[in-house]
Amino acid sequence: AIGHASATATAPREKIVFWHEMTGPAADQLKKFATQFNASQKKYQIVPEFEGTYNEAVQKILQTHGTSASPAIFQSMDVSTSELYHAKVATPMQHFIDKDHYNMNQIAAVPRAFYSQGGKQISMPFNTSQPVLYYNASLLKRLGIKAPAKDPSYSDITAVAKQIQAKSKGKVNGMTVEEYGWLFEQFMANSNEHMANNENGRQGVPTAVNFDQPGAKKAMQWIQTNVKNKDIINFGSGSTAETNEMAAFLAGKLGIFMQSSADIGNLTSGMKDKLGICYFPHADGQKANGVSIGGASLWIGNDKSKSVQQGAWEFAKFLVNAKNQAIWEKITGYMAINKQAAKEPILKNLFAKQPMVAVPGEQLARTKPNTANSGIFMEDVVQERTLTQTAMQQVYNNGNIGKALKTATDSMNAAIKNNNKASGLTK
Amino acid sequence: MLQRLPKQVDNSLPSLNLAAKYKLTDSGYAIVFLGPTLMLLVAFVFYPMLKTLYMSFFLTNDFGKTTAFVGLSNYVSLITSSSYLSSLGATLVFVLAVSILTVVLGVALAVTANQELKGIRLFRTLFSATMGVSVSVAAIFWLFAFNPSVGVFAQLSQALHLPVVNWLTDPKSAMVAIIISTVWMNLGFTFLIIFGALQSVPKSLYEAADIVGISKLTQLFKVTIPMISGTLFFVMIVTLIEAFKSFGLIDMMTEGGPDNATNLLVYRIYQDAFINGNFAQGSTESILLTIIIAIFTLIQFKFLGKRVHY
Amino acid sequence: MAIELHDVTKTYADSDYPVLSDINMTVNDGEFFVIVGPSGCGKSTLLRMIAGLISISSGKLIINDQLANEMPPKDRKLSMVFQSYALYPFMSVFENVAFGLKSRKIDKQEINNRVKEALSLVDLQTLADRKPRSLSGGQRQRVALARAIASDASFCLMDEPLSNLDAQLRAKMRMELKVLQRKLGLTVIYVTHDQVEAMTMADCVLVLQNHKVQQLDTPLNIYQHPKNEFVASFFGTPQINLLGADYGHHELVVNGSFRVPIAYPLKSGQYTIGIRPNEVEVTVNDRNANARVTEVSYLGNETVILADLLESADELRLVLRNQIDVKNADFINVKTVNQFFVFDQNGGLITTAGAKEEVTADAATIA
Amino acid sequence: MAIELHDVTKTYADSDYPVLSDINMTVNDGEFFVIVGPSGCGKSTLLRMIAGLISISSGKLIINDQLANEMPPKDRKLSMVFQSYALYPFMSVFENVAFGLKSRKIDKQEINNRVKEALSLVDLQTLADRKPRSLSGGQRQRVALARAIASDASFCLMDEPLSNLDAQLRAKMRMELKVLQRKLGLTVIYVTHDQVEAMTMADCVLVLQNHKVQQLDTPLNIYQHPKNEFVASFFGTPQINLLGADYGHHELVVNGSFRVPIAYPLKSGQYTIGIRPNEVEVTVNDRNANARVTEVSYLGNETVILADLLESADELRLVLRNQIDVKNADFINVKTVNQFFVFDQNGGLITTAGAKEEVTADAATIA
Amino acid sequence: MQLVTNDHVSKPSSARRLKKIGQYAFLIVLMLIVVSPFLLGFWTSFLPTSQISKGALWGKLSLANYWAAFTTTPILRYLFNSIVIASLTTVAQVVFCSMSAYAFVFLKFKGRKFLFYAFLATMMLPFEAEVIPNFMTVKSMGLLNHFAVMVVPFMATAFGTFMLRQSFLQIPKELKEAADIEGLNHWQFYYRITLPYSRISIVTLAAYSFLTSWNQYLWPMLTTFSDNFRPVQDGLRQLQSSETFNNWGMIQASACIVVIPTLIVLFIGQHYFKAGLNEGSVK
Ligand SMILES: Nc1ncnc2c1ncn2[C@@H]1O[C@H](COP(=O)(O)OP(=O)(O)OP(=O)(O)O)[C@@H](O)[C@H]1O
Ligand SMILES: Nc1ncnc2c1ncn2[C@@H]1O[C@H](COP(=O)(O)OP(=O)(O)OP(=O)(O)O)[C@@H](O)[C@H]1O
Ligand SMILES: O=P(O)(O)OC[C@H](O)CO
Ligand SMILES: [Mg+2]
Ligand SMILES: [Mg+2]
Repeated sequence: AIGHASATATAPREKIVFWHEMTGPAADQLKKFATQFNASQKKYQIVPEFEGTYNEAVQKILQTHGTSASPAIFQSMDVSTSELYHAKVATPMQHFIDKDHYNMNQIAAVPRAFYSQGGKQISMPFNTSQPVLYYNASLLKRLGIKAPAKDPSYSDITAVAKQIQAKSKGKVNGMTVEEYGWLFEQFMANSNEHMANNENGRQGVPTAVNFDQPGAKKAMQWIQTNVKNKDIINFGSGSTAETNEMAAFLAGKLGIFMQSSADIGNLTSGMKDKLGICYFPHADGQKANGVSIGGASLWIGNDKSKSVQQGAWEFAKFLVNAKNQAIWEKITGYMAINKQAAKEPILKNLFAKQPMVAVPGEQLARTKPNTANSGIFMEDVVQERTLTQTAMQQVYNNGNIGKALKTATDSMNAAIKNNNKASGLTK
Repeated sequence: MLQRLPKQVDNSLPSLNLAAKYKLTDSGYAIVFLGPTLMLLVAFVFYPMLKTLYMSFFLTNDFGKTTAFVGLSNYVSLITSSSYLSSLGATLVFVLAVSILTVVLGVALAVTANQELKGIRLFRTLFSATMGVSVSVAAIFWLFAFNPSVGVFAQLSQALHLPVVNWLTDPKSAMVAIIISTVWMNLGFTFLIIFGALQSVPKSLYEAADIVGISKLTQLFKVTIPMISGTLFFVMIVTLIEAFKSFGLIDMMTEGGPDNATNLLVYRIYQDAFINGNFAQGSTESILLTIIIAIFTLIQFKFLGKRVHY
Repeated sequence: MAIELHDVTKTYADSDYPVLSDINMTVNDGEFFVIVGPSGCGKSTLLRMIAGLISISSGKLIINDQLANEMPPKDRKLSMVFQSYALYPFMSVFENVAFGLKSRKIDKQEINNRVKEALSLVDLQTLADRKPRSLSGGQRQRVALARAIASDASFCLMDEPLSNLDAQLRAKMRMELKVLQRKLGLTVIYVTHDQVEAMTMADCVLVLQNHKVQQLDTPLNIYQHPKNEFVASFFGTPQINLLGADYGHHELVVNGSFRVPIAYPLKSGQYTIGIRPNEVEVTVNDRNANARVTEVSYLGNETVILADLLESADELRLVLRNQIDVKNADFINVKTVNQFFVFDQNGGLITTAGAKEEVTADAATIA
Repeated sequence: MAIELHDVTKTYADSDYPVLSDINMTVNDGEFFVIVGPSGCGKSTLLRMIAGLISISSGKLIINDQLANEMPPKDRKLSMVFQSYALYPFMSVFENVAFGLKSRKIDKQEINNRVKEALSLVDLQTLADRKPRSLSGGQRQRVALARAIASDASFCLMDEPLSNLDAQLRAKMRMELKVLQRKLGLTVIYVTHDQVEAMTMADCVLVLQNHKVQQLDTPLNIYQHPKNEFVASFFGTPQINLLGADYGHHELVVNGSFRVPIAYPLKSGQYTIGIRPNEVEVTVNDRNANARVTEVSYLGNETVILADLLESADELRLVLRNQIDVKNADFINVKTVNQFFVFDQNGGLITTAGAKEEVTADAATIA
Repeated sequence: MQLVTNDHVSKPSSARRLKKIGQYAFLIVLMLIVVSPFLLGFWTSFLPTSQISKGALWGKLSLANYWAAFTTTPILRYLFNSIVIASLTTVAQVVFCSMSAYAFVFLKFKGRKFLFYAFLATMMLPFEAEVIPNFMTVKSMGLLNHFAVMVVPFMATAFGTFMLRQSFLQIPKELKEAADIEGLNHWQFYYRITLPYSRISIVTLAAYSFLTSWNQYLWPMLTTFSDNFRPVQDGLRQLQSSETFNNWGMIQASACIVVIPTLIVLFIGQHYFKAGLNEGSVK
C-alpha cells in the first residue's frame, strides 16, 4: 500500500524519493501522479513519502541533508523558501531549466516570481493557493440569509455569521477563523502591512518583525469581538482544528470559515450542500491590498547523484505540465500554475459547472503585487507562525490584543537576532 | 587478562578470585560482561549529556552546528522569558497532578482488586490493561472522547443541557484533558506495581488487626500504606519522571496549545529544536529539564524517602 | 471463658473434601489446651475458625455459652499469637504492642502502663524502641507474646509460637510461657506439631490427624494409653517400635523373632505390637541372639541403639543405660519387654500390657 | 583424605577483629568430624575456608599433605551440603543431582547410574522428576545430600543439614546419615549447633565459641569431662545447673543452701559447681527442705522440675523418675548430688567429682 | 485491604450477601472507568463514519473500517516495523542488561561502586533531554531512517541493569558457592543458573522493554522518514494527521489494530508472573 509502481524486469530503476506534505485528496492524487509517471518511463521510480505538516518538513529536510535518508525531490512551503535557499540544500531549479531549455513562460508570473531570487528560479512552483472565505450557500439560502459580497469586509461577514446563529436558533455556528499563523500573515498583507522589515525581506535580510500594527490589530479585534459574541467558534489550531472545522462545515454545523483554496477539493467532494466562496475579507472602510499566494514549491536536493537529480527534474516537469495542473486544480483547489492548463477541458468543464471554484483565481488576478502581498522572505518563519498562532490563541481567550502581539514580536525579534548571528547572515 | 591476581585479603566474594584465577580474571570478565552496556550508555547517555551542556553555551545554525559562543546568555534569555516560565509552571502543575492522581487511583484500584472474590482475576487483568495501550492509541481514543462536536463529553453535556466545554481549545480545560488522558495511560502500570506490593503484605498482619477490632479503613492507612510505602515511593518517582517526559499525548492532542497551556518542557524542546530549528535553545532547555528532574527526585528522596519503611 | 466446638467441619472453597470434620472439643476456663498433629493436618485451620478469621462450614462454635459462628473476630475478645508473629515491621516494639490498644480508645497513660508491664513480663523493656528487623528470632516471638498479654483478653490463641526458635531457647520459653499462663490465669489454645511442647505444657491435648480428632486427653494418658498407632508413634523419641505379631497360646510372637507373654485374652491372629524403645531389656552377645546392632550412639548417660531383627528385616530402636557395653555388629537378645501396646488391624489400641509396676529398663527420652 | 588446620585465623574484610583465631585441628580419613557451637561462633566460616569459598587470613590449610590455602574449590575434590540446601529451583531433582557431574563432562550413562544410585540411597527414586518447590523440607534436604553423594568426592562438608527439620524427621535423618557415611567410607566435616547431633553422630567433636576452640574430643568425653563451663552448659538438656559454691572443710556449700562433700583438695574460696539435672536425689516435703518447686512437667516416664533454692533466688533444674510424687509449690530437699563438676573463677574445669560408679538418679535427657 | 471471606460459606448471611454485592458494584464501576475509553474505541471502530460524525453512537456494525484500514493505509507495515523494532530491542536489552547486572552482582573489579552509581544517576537523565546530540550521533553513524536507529540506542539501559541487579541479588549466595565447588566459570553460571533463576525478572524486563520500545514516539518521529521503517506510534500519528475528512471509524479501527498486540504481550506476561517459582531452592 505504499505506492510503488511495479518495477520492470529490465535495468533497475533509479529510486527517486519524493517528500510531500499533502493530505486527503491531494495526497491521493500525488500518489496517482507518481504511479503514472513511473508507468510512463523505465528509468526512474518515484517513491512518495508523506512527511507530516509543512512546519515539520522544513527541519526534516535540513537535518537529513547529506544522509541517505534525505529525499531527492521535496515539496516545501512558500515561506520556507528563504531558509532553504540560505541553507543551500538544493540545486537551483534554474540549473535544470537552463540545461533542459525548459520554457518557464508557461508558468504563471506570480508564483514564478515568488520562488525566484535575483532573477533565478530557486524552486519550481507547484501547489499554489489563495486564502479565501467559504460559506455554506445552501444553508444561507435555507435560512433566508443573503450571501456575503464577493469582496467582503469584516463587518459584512460578522453580519452573516450573526444571522446564521440567530436564524438557526444556535444550532449552526456562525463562523470560525483558525488560530493559524498563515491567516495572520494574510490579514497583514491584505491591510498592506509589512510583517518583517526590509520590505518583508525582499530588499535584504530581515532583522526585525512587527506584528503589532494597526491592520493586524483590527483583524484581531474583529475576531475577539466575534468570539465574545459567540459568533466565532473556536476549533483550536493545528491539523486537528482543520479536520474539525472541515467536519463541522461539511456536517452543516458551521456556516463560514477561512482557509486555503486547497480545501476546495475536499469541500466539493464531501459536501451535499452548495459551496460558496468569496475573497479574503478586508477591514471596514479600507481597500483590500490583496493576499499573497500560499502553498508550496518543489525542490531538488543537491546531495544526490546527477542521475537521481535528473529523474527528480523529470518528475517535477511532469507535475507542472498543463494537463496535470488542470487535474490538480480540479481535485484539490490549488490553482493551476501552468498557463496552458486553462485550456484543458477538465478545467473548462469545472469552471462551467462550478463557477465559484474560479474565485481564488480571480482574487489572485485582481491583486496588484507589492512587497506586502508577495510573501515573506525570512528565515525562521515556522517560529513566526507558532508565535502569531499563540498570540491568536490569547486573543481568542480574551487576552489583551496589544500585549499578545507585542509579546510575539519581542520573542520573534530575539529569535531573528540569534538566528542571523548563528547563520552569519548579519554580524 | 590471563594473569594471576595479586593475593587478595578478604572480600565478600573472594571465591571468584580463587575460581577464576587460572583463566579470565574478574576484571577480564567485567570488561566482557559490562562492555557493551557501558559503551552504549557512554554513547547515548553520558556523551550526549555533556554535548547538550556544551551546545547550550553556543548559538547553532540551520544544521545544528555550534557557531557563536554566547556563555550563559541562552540560559538568561530562557529564564527571563515569560513563555518559558509559563511552560515551566504548566509542567509543574501537570507533573504534580499526574503523579498524585496516578498514585492515589493506582492505590484505589489495587486495594479494590486485592479482595478475594470470584472472577477477580478478570478485574485485575482489565485494571492493568491500559499498560498495553500505546500513546498514539490513547491519544486517538481521547481525541474522540474530547471532540467538541461528536465526542462523548460534548454529547453528554448537550444531553444534560450543560454548556459544552471546549476541552482542547480552552487553556484550562486542555490541561485537564491532558492530565486525565495521561493518568489513564499510567494507571495500568501503576496498578500492577502497587498490586504486586499489596499481594506481598502478609495476610496475618490484617488478621492480627481484625482480632483487635481495627476497622478496614484504619487498616488501609495504618497497615497497608506503611507496608507498601517502599513501592509507593518507587512508583511516585517513576511516575514523576515519566510525567516530566510526557510528549506523545501532547503532540497528538494539543500540540502544546492553546496559548502554551500544555506546552510542557519536553514538547518545547522538540518544538524549539526540531520545528524551529533552534538546537542551542533546545539544548539549554534540555539541561534545565535535567536539573529540574534531578531537583525533584532529590526532594522526594529527602522528604518522602524518610517516611518509607523498607 | 469456655469454648465449645460441636461437630465443627471445615471445607475450603476450592476443595471438595473437608480439611476438618466433626470436631468436638471443650476448652475450660484457665486451661492450657494444646492442639497437636503433623504438618498440614488442619491445626491452624481449627485455630482460625475459633478466632473468627475464617468461617465455619458446619457445626457450632460456642464461646461462653453464646453461639459464635458468625461473631466478628473483635467481639470474641481474644488475643492471638501468630505462627509468623505478624509484627508490623514499620512500628517499634512498643508501638506493635500498643497498636491494638490504641484502636480501642483506651486512655494514653493506661496504654503506656499496660505495654510497659507486658514488655517487662517478657523481659523486653530495654528493646522497646527497636524495630522488629533488628531483633533476634526469640525476641520477635516475645514481642508477639507481649502483644497478646497487653490485650486484656483472657483467652489467647497461639499458633506454633516457638517453632522457629533453637532448642535451648525453645526449652526456656516453654517454661516461661507456662508460668505466665498460670500467673495471668489465661485460657490458652496452643497449636504445635512438636510433641515435647504438647507433653510439657498442656493440661489437655487434642491430637489431630487425617481431618479427625485422634485423641483428646491429658498428656500422661496420651503417652501411656495412646488410642491408636498414630498417637503412639507421634509421641516419644526415638519413635515407638511398631511390629507385626501373631497371637497364640497367651503369647505374641513378634516377627518370628521373640515372644512376649500377654495375659489379655486376644483372639488368635495378626496384631501390631507397639514397644517403646526404653521398655526393652537386652543381653549382649547372647547365644540366643535375635537381633544385630547396626548403629550405636551414646547420649551422655544413655545409649541409643538401632538393631535389625535377624528373622525379619525389621529395625528395632532401643534406648539402654550406659553401663551396657555394646558396639556395632554385636548380636543382642531381646530378653524382656516391660510394657507394650497391642493394636488391632485398623491401628486401634486393644490393650496396654506388661508389668508396669516392675519397670526396670531405663527412661525413654521423648525430648 | 586427611585435612589439617594449623593456626588458622580469619578476619573478615570489614571487621577489625578475627572471627576465628588460631584454629588447629586434624580430620582423619573416614572420620565423622563435628563442629559445634552457638549461632554466630564461626562454624560456617570455618567450613567455608576448608571448602575454599572464602580465603584464609593466616595459618595453613593442608589437604592430603598438600598446602591448600590458595587452591580453587573445584580442585579440592570435595562435596558440600549447604545449610540452606542450595538447590537449583528450576531443575528437577534428577537434574540437580546430575548438574555437577555434567559440568565435568562425565559420560552420560555413567551420570545416569550415579544419580540413580544416589537418589535410591536417600530414598528419592520416585521423586526424580519433581522440582524442589514441590518437595517437603526433609525431601529437599535429601536431594542436597544426594548431590554430595553422587559427586565422587570422598570428602564431604555439611553445614547444619538437619537444622530445619522437625524433631521426628531429624532423629531419623541422624541415623541414616551416619549409616551412609560409614557405608561409603566418607570423611565428613559436619557443622551444627545442635548438641544432640554432635553427641550422636560424631567420632570427634570440635566445640567452638568466642573465636576459639573450646574443646576437641570424643562426644562422651565432652559430656563427661567438659573443659569449661561453656562446654558443660552447652551439652545436656535441661541445661546443667551452674551455682556459686564456697569451699571449706572438704565441702562445697552451694549458695548457702546445701552442702556437697568433695575429696579433691581445693583451696578455700569461691567456685562454681556444675550439677546435671539428673544427678540429684531429692526428698519431697522434707522437713529440711532447701528448695521449693515452681514448675512440674511430666514427660511420659520422667519428670522435669523447676525449683527455687530457698536461701538464694537461684533456680534449679531437676530431672526425676516418674515415681516421685511432686507437685507445684511442694518443698523439696536436695539430698544427694551424685556427680558434679567444679570450675574455677575463669570457668575452667578443676575436677569432676562424686561417686560416678554409684549413680542412682535417673538418666538425663539430652535429646 | 484483605478480606477474610475467601472461603466457602454454606449459608451466607444476608449481610454478607449485601456486602458482596457492594464489592462487585464498586469493582464494576472502577472497571468501567478504566475500560470505557477502550470500549468506546472498539465500539466506534465498527460503526460507519457517517454515523459517528453525526454524533450517533449506533448504526450498522461492520468490519468495513478494518477493511479500509488494512487496504488503504500502511497499518500492517507499521505493525510489522514495530514488531521488528520492539523484538530486537527486547532481545538486546535482556542480553546486555543481564550481562551488566551480572557484572555488578557477581564480579569484583575496580571501580564497581563508582560505575554502579554512574548507572544509577543515568536513570534520572531523561532520554528526551538528550535527543539533540543523539540525533546528531545517529545521523553521523548513517542510521537515519533504518530499523537500527530505533534499536541501537536502546539496546542497553541503566534501568534494566538496575532491575536485574536487584533480582540477581536475590539469588542465594549458596548457589554461587555450590557452583564454585562444582567448578563452573562465570559464563556457565550466568547462562545456566543466573538466567533461569531470574526468569520472572527477565520476562518482566522483556515485557517492559517491549512495551517501552513499542511506545517510542518522539525518537522515531525524529529519525524515520518513510513508511518502510515507521513504527505504529508514528504511523498512527501520520494517519491521524493526514486524514482531512475525520474518518473516525477507520482511525479507531487502526487504533484497535495497534492496541491488540500489546494487550496480548501484557496478558501473556501477566499470566507468567506467577509467584513462588523459585521456592524450595533454599530454606
Ligand atoms: N486457604 C486455603 N484454601 C485451601 N486449602 C487450604 C487453605 N489453607 C490451608 N489449606 C489446606 O488445609 C490443610 C490444613 O492446613 P493448616 O494450615 O490448618 O495446617 P496446619 O495443621 O496448621 O499445618 P502446619 O503445621 O504446617 O502449620 C492443608 O492441607 C492446607 O493445604
Ligand atoms: N561476609 C561476612 N563479613 C563479615 N562478617 C561476617 C561475614 N560472614 C559472617 N560474618 C560474621 O562472622 C561470624 C561467624 O559467622 P558464621 O556464619 O561462621 O557463624 P555460624 O557459626 O555458622 O552461625 P550459625 O549457627 O548461625 O550458622 C558472625 O558474627 C557473622 O556475623
Ligand atoms: O494550505 P496551503 O497548501 O494552501 O498552504 C498554506 C500556506 O501557504 C502554508 O505556508
Ligand atoms: Mg499451621
Ligand atoms: Mg552457619
